[in-house]
Amino acid sequence: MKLLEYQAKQRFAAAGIDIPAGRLARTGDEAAAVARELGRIAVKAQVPIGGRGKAGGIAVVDTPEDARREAERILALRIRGYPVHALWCEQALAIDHELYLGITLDRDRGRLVLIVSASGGMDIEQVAESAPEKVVKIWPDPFAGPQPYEIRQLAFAALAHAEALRERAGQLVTGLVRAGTRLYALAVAHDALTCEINPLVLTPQGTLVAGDGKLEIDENAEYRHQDLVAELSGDQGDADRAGEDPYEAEARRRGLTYVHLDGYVGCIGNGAGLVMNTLDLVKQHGGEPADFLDVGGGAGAEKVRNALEMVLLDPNVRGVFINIFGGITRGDEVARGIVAARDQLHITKPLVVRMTGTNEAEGRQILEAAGIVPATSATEAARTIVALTAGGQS
Amino acid sequence: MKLLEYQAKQRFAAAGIDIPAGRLARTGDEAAAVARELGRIAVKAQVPIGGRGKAGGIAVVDTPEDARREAERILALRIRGYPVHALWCEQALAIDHELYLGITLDRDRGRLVLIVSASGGMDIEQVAESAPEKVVKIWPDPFAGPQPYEIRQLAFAALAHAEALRERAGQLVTGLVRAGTRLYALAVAHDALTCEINPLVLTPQGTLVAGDGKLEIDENAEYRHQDLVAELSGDQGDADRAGEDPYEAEARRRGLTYVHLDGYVGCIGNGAGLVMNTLDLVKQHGGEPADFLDVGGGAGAEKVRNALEMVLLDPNVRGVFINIFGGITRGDEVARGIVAARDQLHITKPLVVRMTGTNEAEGRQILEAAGIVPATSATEAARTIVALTAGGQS
Amino acid sequence: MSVLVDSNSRVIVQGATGKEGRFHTAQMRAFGTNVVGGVSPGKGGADQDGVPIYNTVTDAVAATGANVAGVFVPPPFAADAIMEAAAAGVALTVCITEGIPVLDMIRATAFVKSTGTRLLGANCPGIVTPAQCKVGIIPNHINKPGPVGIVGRSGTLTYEVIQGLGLAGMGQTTSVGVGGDPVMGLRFVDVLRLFAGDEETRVVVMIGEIGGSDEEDAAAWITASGFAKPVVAFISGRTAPPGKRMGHAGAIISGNRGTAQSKIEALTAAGAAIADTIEDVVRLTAERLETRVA
Amino acid sequence: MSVLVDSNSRVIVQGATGKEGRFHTAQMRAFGTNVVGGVSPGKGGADQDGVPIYNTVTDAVAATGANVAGVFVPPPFAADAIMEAAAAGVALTVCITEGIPVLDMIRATAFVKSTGTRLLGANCPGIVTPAQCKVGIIPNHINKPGPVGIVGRSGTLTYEVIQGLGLAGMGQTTSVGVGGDPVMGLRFVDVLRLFAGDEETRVVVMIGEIGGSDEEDAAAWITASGFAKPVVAFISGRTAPPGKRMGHAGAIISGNRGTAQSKIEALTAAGAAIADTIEDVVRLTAERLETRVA
Repeated sequence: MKLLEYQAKQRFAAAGIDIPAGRLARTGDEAAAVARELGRIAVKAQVPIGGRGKAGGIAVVDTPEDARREAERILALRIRGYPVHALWCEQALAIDHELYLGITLDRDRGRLVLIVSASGGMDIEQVAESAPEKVVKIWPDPFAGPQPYEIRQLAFAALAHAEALRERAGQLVTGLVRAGTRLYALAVAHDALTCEINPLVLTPQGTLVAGDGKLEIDENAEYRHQDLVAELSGDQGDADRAGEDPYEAEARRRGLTYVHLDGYVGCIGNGAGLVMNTLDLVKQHGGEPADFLDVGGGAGAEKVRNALEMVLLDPNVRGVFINIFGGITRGDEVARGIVAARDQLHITKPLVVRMTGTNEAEGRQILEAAGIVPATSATEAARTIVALTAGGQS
Repeated sequence: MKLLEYQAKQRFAAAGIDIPAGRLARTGDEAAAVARELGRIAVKAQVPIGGRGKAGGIAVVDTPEDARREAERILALRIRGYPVHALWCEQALAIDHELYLGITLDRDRGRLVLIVSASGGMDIEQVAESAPEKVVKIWPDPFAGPQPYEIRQLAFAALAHAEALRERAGQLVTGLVRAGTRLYALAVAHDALTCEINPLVLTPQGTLVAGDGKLEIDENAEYRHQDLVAELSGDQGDADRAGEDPYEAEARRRGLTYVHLDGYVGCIGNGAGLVMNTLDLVKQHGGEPADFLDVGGGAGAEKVRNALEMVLLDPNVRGVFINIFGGITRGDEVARGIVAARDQLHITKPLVVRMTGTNEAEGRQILEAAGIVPATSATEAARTIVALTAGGQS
Repeated sequence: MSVLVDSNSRVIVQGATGKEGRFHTAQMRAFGTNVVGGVSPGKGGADQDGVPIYNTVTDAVAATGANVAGVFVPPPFAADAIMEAAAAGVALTVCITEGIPVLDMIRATAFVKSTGTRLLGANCPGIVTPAQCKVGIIPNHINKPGPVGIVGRSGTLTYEVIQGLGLAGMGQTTSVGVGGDPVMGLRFVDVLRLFAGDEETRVVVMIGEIGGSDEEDAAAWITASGFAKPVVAFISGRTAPPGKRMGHAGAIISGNRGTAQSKIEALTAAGAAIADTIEDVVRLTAERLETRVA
Repeated sequence: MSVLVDSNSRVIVQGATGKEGRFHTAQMRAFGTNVVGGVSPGKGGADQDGVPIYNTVTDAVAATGANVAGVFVPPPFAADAIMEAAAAGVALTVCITEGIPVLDMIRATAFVKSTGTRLLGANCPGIVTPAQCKVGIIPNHINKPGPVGIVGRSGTLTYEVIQGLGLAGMGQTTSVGVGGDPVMGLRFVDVLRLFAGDEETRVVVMIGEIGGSDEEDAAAWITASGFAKPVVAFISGRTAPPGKRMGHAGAIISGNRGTAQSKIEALTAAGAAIADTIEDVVRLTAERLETRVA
């Protein structure tokens, strides 16, 4: 679950990290009112992806009139596919220097990593590639969290690469220890996979202020953050949760593990690896997968019905490839479930089913009798569904 | 800093630990009003020591009239020297069983210890002596805190000694894990040296409710709990902070390390061990120390003046023994400081000073010339001050 | 021979009285696993289908001498159960539970590392040494003894490979599912190291997928250690878009890292044979077994 | 010989630029201690009275090869400083700071134990090996080399004993102040164990006080280990009432535990000579030195 900038910043502020004064606006009038209140402001599109600046999603304005005009222009944008529903309008910052402060999951170490760089304001992964010595990291003990001395060491190491900040290093390190300690605590409290301030702005007054905010919450931990989930849903409407794809939002409401893709072959299977492989097979045979849908353990009629209905909501889908590893289940039962679901939903688009399990042969007969194409090998099934859906007959 | 029962309980409640509904009362009328609101209540003297029940400091009443009468009776008590300023009036609990749940500092292990016993409602140290197997403990990792499985193990072990609870062990353990986790977090958040629920009442409904509450905060950590310090001072008046001895309260305001005792020989020194030894010497020579006062490092005139003034506030003091290890300081400077302080305060009671340091001899001359008894050995000084203060001439 | 579990494994099941736990306890016993007890707080003293239930893992270990724990408890309590087993001193914990918060697993794996316990999973199908011991949820009937060591992230793809090899006459020393989470216990490298020390394992099949760099690490280790056994590798997720979680919490391409391409290149460079389909896995494994025999 | 510090000790001072830190850095150097650097975040690169200042302990250790750290930073930051020194790998940290919250010290001591560092203190006067090295605040002029090992909780009483023995012609191998806090680094038992291994230490003086059971533990260890050197023990606080903190955070009788009586009885049973006054300490120590010589 990715929070929008303003949602992340509100949490930063609650954790004692300075942010610029700002208000949310959803119309040009609201943006103009913020400019009247706060003076020179930045009007920023709230979309859950980077690169909005280059896409024209940010404007700095001096007057309420300019704020209205720019707000209206930005609200009309789509940024890399995401509509703009909200604007965060905040006091424009005087900037002495831009730093980076972030926490993210380091899978290799199996820990959160706390990162500081004196080269903020740009993509930290790019900095890490071009000048790795400018991106310094610690991996705090997960029970103890980062100790002040660890962040102090980290901060001094990061500032060693910024000659311009040498004079102010002591004060700056104190600020970074405070911000780093608080941001880490916030990340842990929110089950964050990523929690990032980029840029962390050093003002001429010597304070550190969050210029942007990124906060992504572990989906497995959403049950611990129901208030946040509710707030996000309530704020933007459930379907629009942080600019979510509407099909994926629908799948979430149905309790399905689903990823929406650009192709035309619907793909359903049980088990993440198996479904990924199903997509790969479709592609290998010249088709384009329309989705990833994992029905998980078992393959009862109700689950299959829900999955089929979901996949077929996408009008681009011309046919569906169902790939079930039977394991303990009986093939004839799986087959009957699929036929029943197909009938209930009045599906006329081609279905190709590859399944295994006890009584596989009986299963295949049942499918064939019902006009569904059966297959034993996934490779064969992929070839068939691609052939059946080729040529744009959706 | 010891909190009173009601202060501890309010914190328990904020941490999610159940407490009986209750109100604070400072008059018979207020207690009667609580009885009208809550029905059958316990009226409990708020004093910072145990054993108040035996001293008549608790009454369970059914009517507002009884509440008023008992409240007025208890407010007139002194319990082991402590006046009763406040009553905590809480709904009387239906009790199925009394348990013990507490956290305290274990010096030997250098950790907090979490203790559970199925034998609650009595002094846990007595239980530990008579039936140690009934008091079970864990020493959680100080960074990780107690994990649920650790408290679960602890709780099952404690309940193994309570046949009557066998049937309900599962539910009870779930409740103890919740309460134990919360109480430990509360103890850590408050820098508690002791944080105790005794009894932890199991109600017929199967809930666990704090029947009493004890919370003692590390004095070294008071700077982290200024809000609590202010609240306590504001609530009972600074001098009465949790029933504090008035002389000790005054010393705290003066920034002095002071303990009030029953004797008549004022004792001042630099260094905790040295002052303890000063008291011991007075006692060895037949005297009774009136206080412990450690002026800490150095012995400037201002510090000595403050200390002497403090010690002499106690009218029982007939004379003062000042015991200074000079270390790096010069003896003549210490001597001049003591003489100046004596003169400023117009002290006429006998002063005996034992001091060491460079220029000791000059120091002794200065003291002698000013009518203060000098000594090189602490033993000699003790003998002298006891002789000078014997016979009740204060 | 085998790795991690064998006929001496004495298994307890944490969460044995839950729906999944009960079902799979029965399956494991049907497989022949020596299930010596179950753990379910508050149900200690009960007997479930002939399996004694204990309140705590410590109690269960003391009473039964268990050395392996299978964890079937729900996600909010699973990390605690993992730590409980490690604190009680079992040699191996196998956590099946899917959906454990990452931060819980960061703490649990750190704690487990400070003990002598090995952790497999979470979000894994478990482990099978055919004819000796199964801990987890891999279907019973597909497993048979043989010379192939299998290690995979995906459950169903691992089943597919076990079944495919079996139908072609090839059995396994041990099949190990390391699981699909981003933070886990044993990784590819750890399991390869175990297979290196297992004489009977003659070929290793690795079933990887997008996300993380465990496949790349395994490739580096194969080269660095001079791992002598042939490796057949299968990587799923070639068509997955960046930034999307493909079912498994760990199956996600971050920026340009964790792609199938990167894994395939690394494993190819390490001398592994890359399979594009399950049929390929079976064919390549058979070829390598024959080569070894010749 | 000596324990813990000697002429090879390379000392850094944490908090060297503070009032106390600066004063005692000068005192230590006047004593002859090899102070190789100071640590003061944000003042790295400065030179204070000829001592180079570093931003972090790690920097200081890297630049100077320091193996001992003295901590003079204020209570809110002292536990962090202790952990910083341990993480940087010094062999000994001596923390002088008084008033550190107990919970901070619980964490700091737990962390230090996980490293190879020894911690002395906090709330202690430090350590002196006469003519070689002093770390802390024990007055310079009272120390002289000799055959007595001193270990004490109280600072000023330790000074009294050092001075008293010195005036009577007896010097020290090493004087160690373990400090007056309830949770600390090295304890009596640890220091006795060190003295046991130090050939030149012929008599040990222990200066205990009420609170805790470190004196009782020491007595038990003396008996259990067959500690062969004579011990003279002095316990202050015989007149202290229960429940009152007597200056030191650790000097408090809890219930009926931690009394002077209990400590005196335990040490007597262990064969220690109990001194009632400083004069007694001097006399009893002199007697035992003579006995040893004869």
